[in-house]
Amino acid sequence: MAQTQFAFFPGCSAHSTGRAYTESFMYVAERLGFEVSEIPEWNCCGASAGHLRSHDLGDALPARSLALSEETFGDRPVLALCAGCYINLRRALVHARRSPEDLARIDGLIGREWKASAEVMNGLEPFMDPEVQSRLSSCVTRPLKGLKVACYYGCAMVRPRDVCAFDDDEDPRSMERILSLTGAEPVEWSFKTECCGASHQVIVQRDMKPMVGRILENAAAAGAEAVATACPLCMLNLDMREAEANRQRAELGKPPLRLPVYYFTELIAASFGGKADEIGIKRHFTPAVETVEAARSQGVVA
Amino acid sequence: MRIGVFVCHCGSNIAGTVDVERVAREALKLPGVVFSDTNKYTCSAPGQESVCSAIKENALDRVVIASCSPRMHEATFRKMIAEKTDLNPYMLEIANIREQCSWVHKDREQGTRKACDLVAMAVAKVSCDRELFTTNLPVERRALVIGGGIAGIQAALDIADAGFPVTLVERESSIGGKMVMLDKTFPTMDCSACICTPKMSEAAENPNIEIKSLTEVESVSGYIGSFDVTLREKAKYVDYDVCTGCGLCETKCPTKKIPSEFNQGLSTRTAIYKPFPQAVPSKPTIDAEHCKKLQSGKCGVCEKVCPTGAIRYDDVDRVTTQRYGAIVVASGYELIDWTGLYGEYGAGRYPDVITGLQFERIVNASGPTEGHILRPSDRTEPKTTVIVKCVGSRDPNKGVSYCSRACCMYAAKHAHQYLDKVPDGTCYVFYMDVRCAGKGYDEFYMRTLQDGAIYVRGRVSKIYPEGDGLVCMGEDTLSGEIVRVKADMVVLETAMVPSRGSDVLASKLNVQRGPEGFFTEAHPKLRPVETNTAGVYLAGVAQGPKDIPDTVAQAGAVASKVIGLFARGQIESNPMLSKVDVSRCSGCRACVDVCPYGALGLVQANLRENSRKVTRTVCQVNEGLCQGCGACSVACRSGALDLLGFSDEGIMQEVEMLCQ
Amino acid sequence: MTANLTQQIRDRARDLLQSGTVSCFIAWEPARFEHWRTPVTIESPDEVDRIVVDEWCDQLIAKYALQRRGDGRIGMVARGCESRAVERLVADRQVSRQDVYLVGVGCTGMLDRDGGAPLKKCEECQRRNPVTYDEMVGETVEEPRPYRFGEVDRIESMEPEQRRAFFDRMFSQCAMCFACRNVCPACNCRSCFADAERVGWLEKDFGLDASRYWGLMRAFHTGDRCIECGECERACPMGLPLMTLMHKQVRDIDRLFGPYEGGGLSDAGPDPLRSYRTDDVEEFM
Amino acid sequence: MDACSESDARAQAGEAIASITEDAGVNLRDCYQCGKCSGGCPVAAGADLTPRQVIRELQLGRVDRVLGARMPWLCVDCGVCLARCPQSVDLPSLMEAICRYEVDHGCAAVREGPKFMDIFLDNLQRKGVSDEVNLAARYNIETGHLFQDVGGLPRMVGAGLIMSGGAHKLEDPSDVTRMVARLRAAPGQGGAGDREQQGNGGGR
Amino acid sequence: MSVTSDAVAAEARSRAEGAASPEGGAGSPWQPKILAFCCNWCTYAGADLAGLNRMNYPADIRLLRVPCSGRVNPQHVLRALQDGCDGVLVCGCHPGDCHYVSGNYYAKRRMMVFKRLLEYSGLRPGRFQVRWISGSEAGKFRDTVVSVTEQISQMGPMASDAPSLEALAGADALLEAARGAGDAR
Repeated sequence: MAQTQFAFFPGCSAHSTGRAYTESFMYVAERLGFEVSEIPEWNCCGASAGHLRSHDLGDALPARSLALSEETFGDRPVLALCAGCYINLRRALVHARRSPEDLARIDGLIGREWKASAEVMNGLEPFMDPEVQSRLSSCVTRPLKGLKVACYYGCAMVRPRDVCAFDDDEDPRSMERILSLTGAEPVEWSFKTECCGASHQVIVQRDMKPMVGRILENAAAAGAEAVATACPLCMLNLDMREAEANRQRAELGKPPLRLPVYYFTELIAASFGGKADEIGIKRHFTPAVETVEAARSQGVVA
Repeated sequence: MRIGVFVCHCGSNIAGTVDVERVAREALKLPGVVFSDTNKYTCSAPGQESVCSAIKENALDRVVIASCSPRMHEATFRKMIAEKTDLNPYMLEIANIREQCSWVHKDREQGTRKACDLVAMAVAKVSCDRELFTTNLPVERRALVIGGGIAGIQAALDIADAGFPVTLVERESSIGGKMVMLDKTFPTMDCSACICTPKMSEAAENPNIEIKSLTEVESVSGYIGSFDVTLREKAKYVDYDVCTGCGLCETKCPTKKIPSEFNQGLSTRTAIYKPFPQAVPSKPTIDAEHCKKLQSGKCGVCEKVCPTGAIRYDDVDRVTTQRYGAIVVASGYELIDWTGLYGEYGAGRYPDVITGLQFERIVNASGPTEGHILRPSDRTEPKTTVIVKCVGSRDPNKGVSYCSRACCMYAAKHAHQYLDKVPDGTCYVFYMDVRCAGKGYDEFYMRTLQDGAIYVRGRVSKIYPEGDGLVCMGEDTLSGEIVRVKADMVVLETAMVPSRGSDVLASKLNVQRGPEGFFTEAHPKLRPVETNTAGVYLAGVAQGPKDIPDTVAQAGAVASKVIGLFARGQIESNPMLSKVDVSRCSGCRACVDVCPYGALGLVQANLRENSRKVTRTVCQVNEGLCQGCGACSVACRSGALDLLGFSDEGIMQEVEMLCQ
Repeated sequence: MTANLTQQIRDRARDLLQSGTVSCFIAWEPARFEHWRTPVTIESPDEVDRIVVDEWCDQLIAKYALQRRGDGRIGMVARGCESRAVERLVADRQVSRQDVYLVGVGCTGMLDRDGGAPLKKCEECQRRNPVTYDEMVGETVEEPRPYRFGEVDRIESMEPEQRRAFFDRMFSQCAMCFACRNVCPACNCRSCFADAERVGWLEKDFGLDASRYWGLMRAFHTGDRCIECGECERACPMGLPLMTLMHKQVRDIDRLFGPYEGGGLSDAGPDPLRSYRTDDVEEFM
Repeated sequence: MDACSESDARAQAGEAIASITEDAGVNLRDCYQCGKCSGGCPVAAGADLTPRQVIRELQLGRVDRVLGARMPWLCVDCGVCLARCPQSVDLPSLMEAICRYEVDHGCAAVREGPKFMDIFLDNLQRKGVSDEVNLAARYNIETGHLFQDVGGLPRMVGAGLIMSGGAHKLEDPSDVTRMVARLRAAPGQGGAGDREQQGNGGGR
Repeated sequence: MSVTSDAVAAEARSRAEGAASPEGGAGSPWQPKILAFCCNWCTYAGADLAGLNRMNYPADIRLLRVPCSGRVNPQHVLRALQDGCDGVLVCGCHPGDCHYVSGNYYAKRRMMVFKRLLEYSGLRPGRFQVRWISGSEAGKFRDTVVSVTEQISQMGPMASDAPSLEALAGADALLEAARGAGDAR
């Protein structure tokens, strides 16, 4: 039986910068029969500030939300769409499972009896089940025929291995498998797990500048017409800073990249026939509607 | 019981600190002791003579000699008793009153008291001793060599040249191993095939050597001098007695697109094939997996064209059993499968990222590119080549923790060969250390630097395609600069790992393997080619990574061990072995679990118990395999197992005597 | 445990005997006094009504299988302790698993035939449900897995002299009757080291040294194979707390060599003291 | 390289290095300086020290060169170095431990780092969740980067990405408040002192 | 059959007194008796080397040669401790260097558990020790003998470890508390 019930950890971006991800995910989830329930009274995972301040704070912040989920939903897996939240929740979970002493320490920090029994999943994992995939295929009414897409995972979903363990850390393929069901054509490229620097855009913005550009350039060189992500931080970073990358290219006399960036769920939703304003693609910096519509118009189902 | 005690002065070595006369007097008070005496030097000829005559004159049935360490003269005195008296040589115990008494204690009174105690303990033990007998086990003067690489060939030739028959078993269809795939050998750059193929044909022509290709060891039983080995010779589908090796079948076979193993997948072969022209045996076999006739029944071209009618589609595996006196393991190595480990190097997706062995084939004049350096993707000459060392080696995270020893040198060789053949090319070598300890090795490395190879100290972190080339990212750790080298071809010098199936072979032979999977020698310094299973020897990379000169030297050493064993013709068994009392044994298997030599097994035995005949499972000791460590006798809870020479009772009597 | 269970077991025993699946069936039957139960080996379907299975079945019956070795398949009621005992006998190669047919039952603990208090061994029980069985009768029960090292904690916290006094007093009361050995499923040797007269492991003088030697060495022989059934303690006519020696070793082995709940299972590989890892902790440098 | 100054420096730096490596759970002796970490590091090319050099300096006891460096603050915790390191040296953990050491001792090489952390945790302590707009505004004012990323603001607002209401609010964030307050203060006097020094107390 | 606590105490005391006036005769002070089981290939060779180097160490130790530390049966150890040895040492090759491949690994596990059991039952720590000493470690052998002899000398005779009457009386109460609901009651 495929897992279809999830405890939802939205994270601080779900209703703001990551809104398009939430909308498109929910659009798809509804059609695939997922039951996604928000964890009551969840709190911020601490981002990078929590564990920078102290190991204990880094464990306690995610653990509190996971404990609340366990109290309400038992063993139901916790779904964290944001890769930053995902890695923080996973890390606390892995720490708690290291030994009974560690679990007791963390339980002491949060003042709750958490058993660390439920799994933590990222946005891709619910789609990895063969049953879900066959249901997904059957929902595709407007395939994105031939849309060449570079699947971008970033760093936090695949590393470190002992925390994530969900796909290969150098050459993951989950998103490719999912998106190929929509009719899109994933391209082979080399920078799918390179970091985009999103987490440090605030404090050391200058140093992070080259990172977005080289990822997008590698995708374009591999023949991609679009980039797909599964993380709101990556999305905002790549989408918002593509213009900056193009300015730098202009200085070097290179033509601008025209690579819309999508959440992979937006592409699935699009292949389900979702309207542009229901599935988030109007909320982007780099214009994103046209590319999808063009692909969909080619792929009318017989 | 008539025990005699002989106390040695050892000049003043013992007598200086120990009152030996008092020790002898005190000994007479011990139960069973009927005679005691002292000697100036017991080990000298007059000393030995006096002990022997005392044994005879007093009809002694047990002897204690209080002298130096048993590690020094126990064997001497045993031999003396065996040769000069009627006493069984195992009715002897040594009390060590020199190394462990007179030499380490200054106080005469304390030394003397301790010597008395040590003699008393020895007397207690000797009273439990039983007569033991050595047996001479015959040695079957025939050797089995497992693995037909250069190590196995050399060992087989050396043993055969001494006049003893050898069976050389090779899993593949030709002997030659890895060496015959190499182009040149460092540091002299002589042609590898030119020195390896003559050895191969020498082996084929030697009347004492039987080469069995496509053959694997099925099972092994027995012990040194008489191993019974069952071999499985896979069906070849060609009758070698009839086949002349003309090669017509190969030219006509319609299935031509099979990647060639010999050329490391860089060219193709047919379904009936010889792996390479100089193969030994020089006759083809059919690859059943790819043969149309054997898969679907349709084809039969080779049978039609064969001028001698040698094709046998109904051929089957042949299983034979033969007795051997010694076994040489020369099972070699293979290269680590880097594609499953290094996603950052493309995991095998980029055709122009190749292994060192593939490079050997590319640079070889009889290889797929006829010796022109052309990269696999588009058959163009790479103008920039990057060589990456330690791929898999020294990498406990992804590969193996050890150094593969030969790569530093063959990386230099590859750089040299590349720059030689592509004079306008650029060659980078990414390295961590350059290890060139060997005759002429460092000179060779220096020459490669003079050839223009650019050595960059750092591990390549990532390889990715850009345009029609490959970018190698790394740090030049000597300058601290991050470097990105755009290359046309990348050569990965990958780690050597034990050949597949080593684990199974090890358990068949009951030979230990180290944590890295290579076979373990009996002693790293002093017994480098023997194993802990007597009669099984190691040659070549099976024991650990090494280069060709070391491999050949080791093969020679193995041969001399085997020849020495065969020259003796028989081996004397150590009688101080485990012994089982089946009436006490409940067959629980605890002993089998702890025996490091596989000397214990469970058998069905017919016993009489309470005047009833019963059949039940009990343990059995294989005296050829048992080395007398005694681990089983402690693991055995009921005391059914005991160690002769160090029996439970003997040790108990020693303890009791000391406690009195 | 109800009358219903007794009936269910009788039914199963009858079926198994009638169909020839088993040649005999081991369970309990009432004995001379009220609440006394004694092991019984039923060989005919007509006799199954002798069987009773209730909260007074204080004895472990698994070892009775040894008496029937070679007589065909042996049926048996299997609570947690019986099933682990069978696993032990299988691991020690005294019976093969196929030779035993286990009718599993969940167990919530037995009562003392004198007075009806819960048995100490049952209060410390780690496996109320069978770990292996061929069929289950009734539902599995909850596994509370109570803490069982309280006595060990207490003794470990004493000074050596107090510990010595404790065990001197304990062993001085040992009657050397070997009841502990006779009931223990791990004591399945054909002949016991204590009976090896030639070596003379056990001193002939009957005294504290001899009984301490027996007590400690028997404990050590079974320490890495103890299934913690508590039978030694129950059977001891002097009521000595023998399990404290077993619990001590079980916990030490667990801490030193990795997770080990005592006794292991037949497919768990060699017993801890008959195996090793090269990276075992080192304390003897 | 002067042998005497080397050994003197090592003795003095020993304590700081021990504290950092213990916090990080890293054994500096594991590293044999192959540089695979740095070759794949997304930020090493523009940094003052490469990740390998950070370890090298610590191996040699030159902690002062590390505590003044930007590299630890540039580390994005992407994990490439650890994933590829032959010796599995946990560099991200080491980098974070260096930053934490600097925070605790009030000597952060990138002053924006502790500032951002404090503002973020202030928000978190008050509400239990992060408030991106407040965070960005306060951060830009307090660090003087007044116009960082303001170019994107109108578009964000327009696309409903921020300030659209609907943000998550805890009904009762008091247990988060207490937990964060306690654990922010816990790691040692350094943390509290650091905040005091910056006039930016955590418990408001 | 039952033995009263007084009888046990009396037995123990008389043994302690007997030990105080040693068998060596009047006047000579008590000297510990220490038995060392040594494997033939490493520790015994190391002891020989110590002799060859004329290293000096106390004369209270008696070596008992066995082929391998894996041959040392805990039953022999306990017997020695019960029958008059004041200390027992078991020595073998370092793990990994066993002449018989793995004997000392088994010995190590066995002795770790057995030592804990002995000390649990009241043996004073130090009376039973295990060490790995190689054939080249003559100095380590000497140092080990010196330190073990010193420790045992300080502890005094084994018989002096016999518990006092108060301890035995206290033990009765503890023992009563520890009894299971056995048939005996």
